[in-house]
Amino acid sequence: MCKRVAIVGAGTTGFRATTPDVSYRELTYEAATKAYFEAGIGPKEVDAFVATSEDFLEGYSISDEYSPDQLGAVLRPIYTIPGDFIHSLASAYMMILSGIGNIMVVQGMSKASNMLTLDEMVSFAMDPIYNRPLKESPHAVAGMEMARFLYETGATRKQCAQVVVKNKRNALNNSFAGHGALIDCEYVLNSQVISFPLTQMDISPHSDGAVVMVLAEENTAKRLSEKPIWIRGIGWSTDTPGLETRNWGEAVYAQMAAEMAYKMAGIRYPRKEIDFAEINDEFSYKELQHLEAMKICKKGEAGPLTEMGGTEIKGEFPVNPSGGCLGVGNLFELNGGHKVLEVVRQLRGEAGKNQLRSVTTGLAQSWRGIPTTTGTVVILSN
Amino acid sequence: MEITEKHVAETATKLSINDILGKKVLSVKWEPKLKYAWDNGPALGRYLAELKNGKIIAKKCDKCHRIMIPPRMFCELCWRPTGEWVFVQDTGIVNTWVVSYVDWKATRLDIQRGVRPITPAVIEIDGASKGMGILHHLDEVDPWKIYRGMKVRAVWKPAEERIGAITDIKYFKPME
Amino acid sequence: MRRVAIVGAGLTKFYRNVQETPKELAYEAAKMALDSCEMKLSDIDCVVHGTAPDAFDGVHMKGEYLSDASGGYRKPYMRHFVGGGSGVLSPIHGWFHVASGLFDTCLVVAEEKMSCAYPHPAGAFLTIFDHTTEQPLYPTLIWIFAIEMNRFMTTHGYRKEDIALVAVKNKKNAMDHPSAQLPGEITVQDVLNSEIMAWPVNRLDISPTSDGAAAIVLAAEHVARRVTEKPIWIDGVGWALDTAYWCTRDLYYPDYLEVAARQAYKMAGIKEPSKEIHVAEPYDPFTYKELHHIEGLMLAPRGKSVQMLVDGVFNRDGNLPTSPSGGLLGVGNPIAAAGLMKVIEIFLQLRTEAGKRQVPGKPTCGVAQAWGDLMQVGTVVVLRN
Amino acid sequence: MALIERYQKTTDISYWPGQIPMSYIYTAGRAGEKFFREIMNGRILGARCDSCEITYVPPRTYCEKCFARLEDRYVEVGTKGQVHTFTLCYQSFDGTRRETPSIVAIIRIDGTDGGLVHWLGEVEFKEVYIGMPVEAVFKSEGEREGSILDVKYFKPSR
Repeated sequence: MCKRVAIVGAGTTGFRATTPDVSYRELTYEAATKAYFEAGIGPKEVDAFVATSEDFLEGYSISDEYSPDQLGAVLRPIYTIPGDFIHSLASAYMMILSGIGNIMVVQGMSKASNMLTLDEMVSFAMDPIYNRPLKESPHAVAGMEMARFLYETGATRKQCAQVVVKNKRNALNNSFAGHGALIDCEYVLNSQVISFPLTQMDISPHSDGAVVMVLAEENTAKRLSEKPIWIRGIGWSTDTPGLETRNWGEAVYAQMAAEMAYKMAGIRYPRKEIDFAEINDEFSYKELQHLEAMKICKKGEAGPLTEMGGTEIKGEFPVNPSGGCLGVGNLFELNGGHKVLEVVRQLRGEAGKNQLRSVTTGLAQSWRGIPTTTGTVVILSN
Repeated sequence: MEITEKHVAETATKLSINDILGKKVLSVKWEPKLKYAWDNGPALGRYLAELKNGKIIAKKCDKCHRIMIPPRMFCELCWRPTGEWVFVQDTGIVNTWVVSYVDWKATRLDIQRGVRPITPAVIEIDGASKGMGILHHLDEVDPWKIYRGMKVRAVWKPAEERIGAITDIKYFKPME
Repeated sequence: MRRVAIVGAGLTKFYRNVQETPKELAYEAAKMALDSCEMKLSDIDCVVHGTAPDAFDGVHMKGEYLSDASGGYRKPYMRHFVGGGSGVLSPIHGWFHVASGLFDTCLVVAEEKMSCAYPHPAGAFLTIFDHTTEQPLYPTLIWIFAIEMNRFMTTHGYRKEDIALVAVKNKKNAMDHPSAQLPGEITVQDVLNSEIMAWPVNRLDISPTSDGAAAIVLAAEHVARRVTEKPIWIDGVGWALDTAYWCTRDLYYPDYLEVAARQAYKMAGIKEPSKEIHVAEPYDPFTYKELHHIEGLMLAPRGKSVQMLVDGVFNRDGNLPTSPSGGLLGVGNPIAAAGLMKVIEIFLQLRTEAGKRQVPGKPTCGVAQAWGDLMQVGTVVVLRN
Repeated sequence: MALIERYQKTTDISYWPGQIPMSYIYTAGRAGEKFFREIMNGRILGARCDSCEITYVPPRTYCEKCFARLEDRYVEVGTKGQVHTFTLCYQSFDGTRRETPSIVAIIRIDGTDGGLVHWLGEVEFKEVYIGMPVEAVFKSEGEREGSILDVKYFKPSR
């Protein structure tokens, strides 16, 4: 690629189960103010903006209407990606490569606490003809996927529980995280069964929050930031959305998105060339499944590696030092935003007590949740 | 490659709604419950609270000096936090308006039987900056005699019925 | 900057109600687009999908639901969204994909099935408004158009009978469009006599609700030259959003569109749009909207579009034909698909392949535009042959 | 942060309730129409793409891999299959807890690459295993109305 692009500003509100004192407008405004401040720019210097939202998660039938004001993007080029935050990041990245401009802003926001009928909304994403008439919970989809994953790889429920224990513990040291806790595997295994083998504790609770990032082309990036974090590779992919024909054991979307990102970054041995990863763990087993899909672990290896502590902060390959979705909270379309944010903080050496030693390359991955098969991956270096 | 009738002929099968309701073709019904409780935040929260008090409150930007309604915590144009709260009048002028023969469900009103058309308008509020309008209804007026620049005044619900909502103002009516 | 061309196009019939599922509609358009340039799905590097609210098709995250039918299976696939403007944002977003150098080919699909919302999509139109300060007043989409039309008319002194000519022109143009839902020969009097919806908007001032899909294939220059002798180049793209506080704007003029158009014209090197652009597809969900947008696109001076319309400038054989396809008023309005239909019309016009709809004089430069949200979005694409 | 004024008292904080009031009717579509008409006859239909060597169940008008049109490639696939994966679900679609959980499974129809999402019946949860052979149990003919619910559930087959 001829142009290099870096993240030069990242702002967030942090993530909490509820944020009753601010509206979605103020939430994004706070994250944007911090991001612009960090990059040393104002919104007028931004060439284009990309917002991330899904209508029913915001409670508007055309949610993108409400995107410009709180970003300072009135009468400016801005559009919305109803996808993951990393999709929006990719879209902004492509705008810079296309020559549309040098400075781009990407926004994502979650007000999950404002959705009173969240389960119905997720059910509403299922095929209306073949799936919805059964009136089954979207968690049944996760339960079935978990069962098949355990069956194919030999991973155990205890290993999944260990993911929960690790991530919630990591979150205790992350001031942005909203769901940190000190628990053990027994606690997870004994929690209420939602859709066997999936228990309540295997499911990440949701959070509110906002993330805004400023991207810049190489020369501008070096001018704006002392610690630009470079986008070395980015990928996104969608497998079949149908429940009937999809591959239930493997996360093919994550594999394909990772392959695209690895190719761009020139990475051949991800486990060696990448120092740590922030991986979607909306459900505990997803962390293991994604690790294997992205070839960071061989099939069947992620469970044992986790059990032996290999993915702990002090482990051989740290995974979700932030606390992941299980510890920070499920942020829906912002999930990727939080992952990228943590990788940026680690690479800048700003991750506080969870700071990893001498890391230079990190991976952030996201998944769009039940019932989708869409995944995104970005590889960042300092 | 012209796109002709031949190309598009079989791309879509025309139905009438009666084909679906009459089960000539198969279908599935669904009624999702999509319910929310949106956090108001300090700006709209205060706006609604003052409506309950029978007052309209705005917020001022210290830089562009716009007095903005509805109030907001930041000025979207100057990109900075807004300054003082300002009470504005409950009067204004009609910027633009509609004489609607349909309600929100696109159901036709029975105009022949004397049902009054709905007359929503953008009303520029006195005391706010020029051009600062809100959407509301007009009433106690001949729909066909509304004009641009017409002076109007808010008609409030009685204090005990107000809940802190935009509908605490029943409608606006002409000042003469 | 890499040059990117449109090399193929496909489009379904537009109807009020269709039997096809949203997926099946998307497939028909995407398949036709690929066939039109003799490409296979395996020749496509990435896919983008433009579709308006989930509330129409009635599927949450409908971009995901539509992915396989749009050719997105195991490919980089991304949906974008700016309400009604999504249709013309689609080639723009596809352009980023190819112009960035990451991909050589991109399949661009737009689909909408509004009839899923039954008995009516009113709930979707209600909930575009601010949930706290506007929705409790039970507004409807038609009001906001009527509000804008009124402001537009009273500011310039336009008459309803003149604006009605847009419906007459577009519905007549649509008689030659194979996908058209509501073509016909009507008179100004028919428009004025059609039932009042919300004065100043009558029934025939409004485009219908529709089901339909459209698709195009984009390719980088080296691929485009290989697959077609007549690539149509995307030379300019522009888009912008205005504030969501729509009551604080003067609705008589679409500033958001002027900003978007200036961006696109600058990129395309256009200095005098009214002279350099030969054919235009301005967005016409309502009659006055075509004129409003012609002014915003700077194809007519402010306050002069109606006179030009009356003089026949915008007729198919006029100096600056607008909506030669028949527009949304004539062909139909499956929101995002209708926007992409407009892009396809310019594509066909510049290839002189529009059949009976062909404008005279071998046009070399055309513009397609869409609008959306709360009177807020402008999306503009400049094409050349 | 970033704001100059914030709420200082919990009692001042407020929210505004609302909803998106919508209702829908979805046509079964071109492939779905064929599928559900056959379901009413107690048969399950798939669609075969010869070049990709794939049989889709439920049938589609297109092959997602190569975009071939499959409308003249609908095939009857039988009503037997295997449990591809399964779960015991205690939650309803709206998130409410159910007293009696249901066994939900992906049934891979024999000889195909697809199947149906459906319930398992006439079997205890602890007896179910991945790979278990099952067959469709239909409602009686008079009760069928062209819906996925015309299949009552799948039961173990011998």
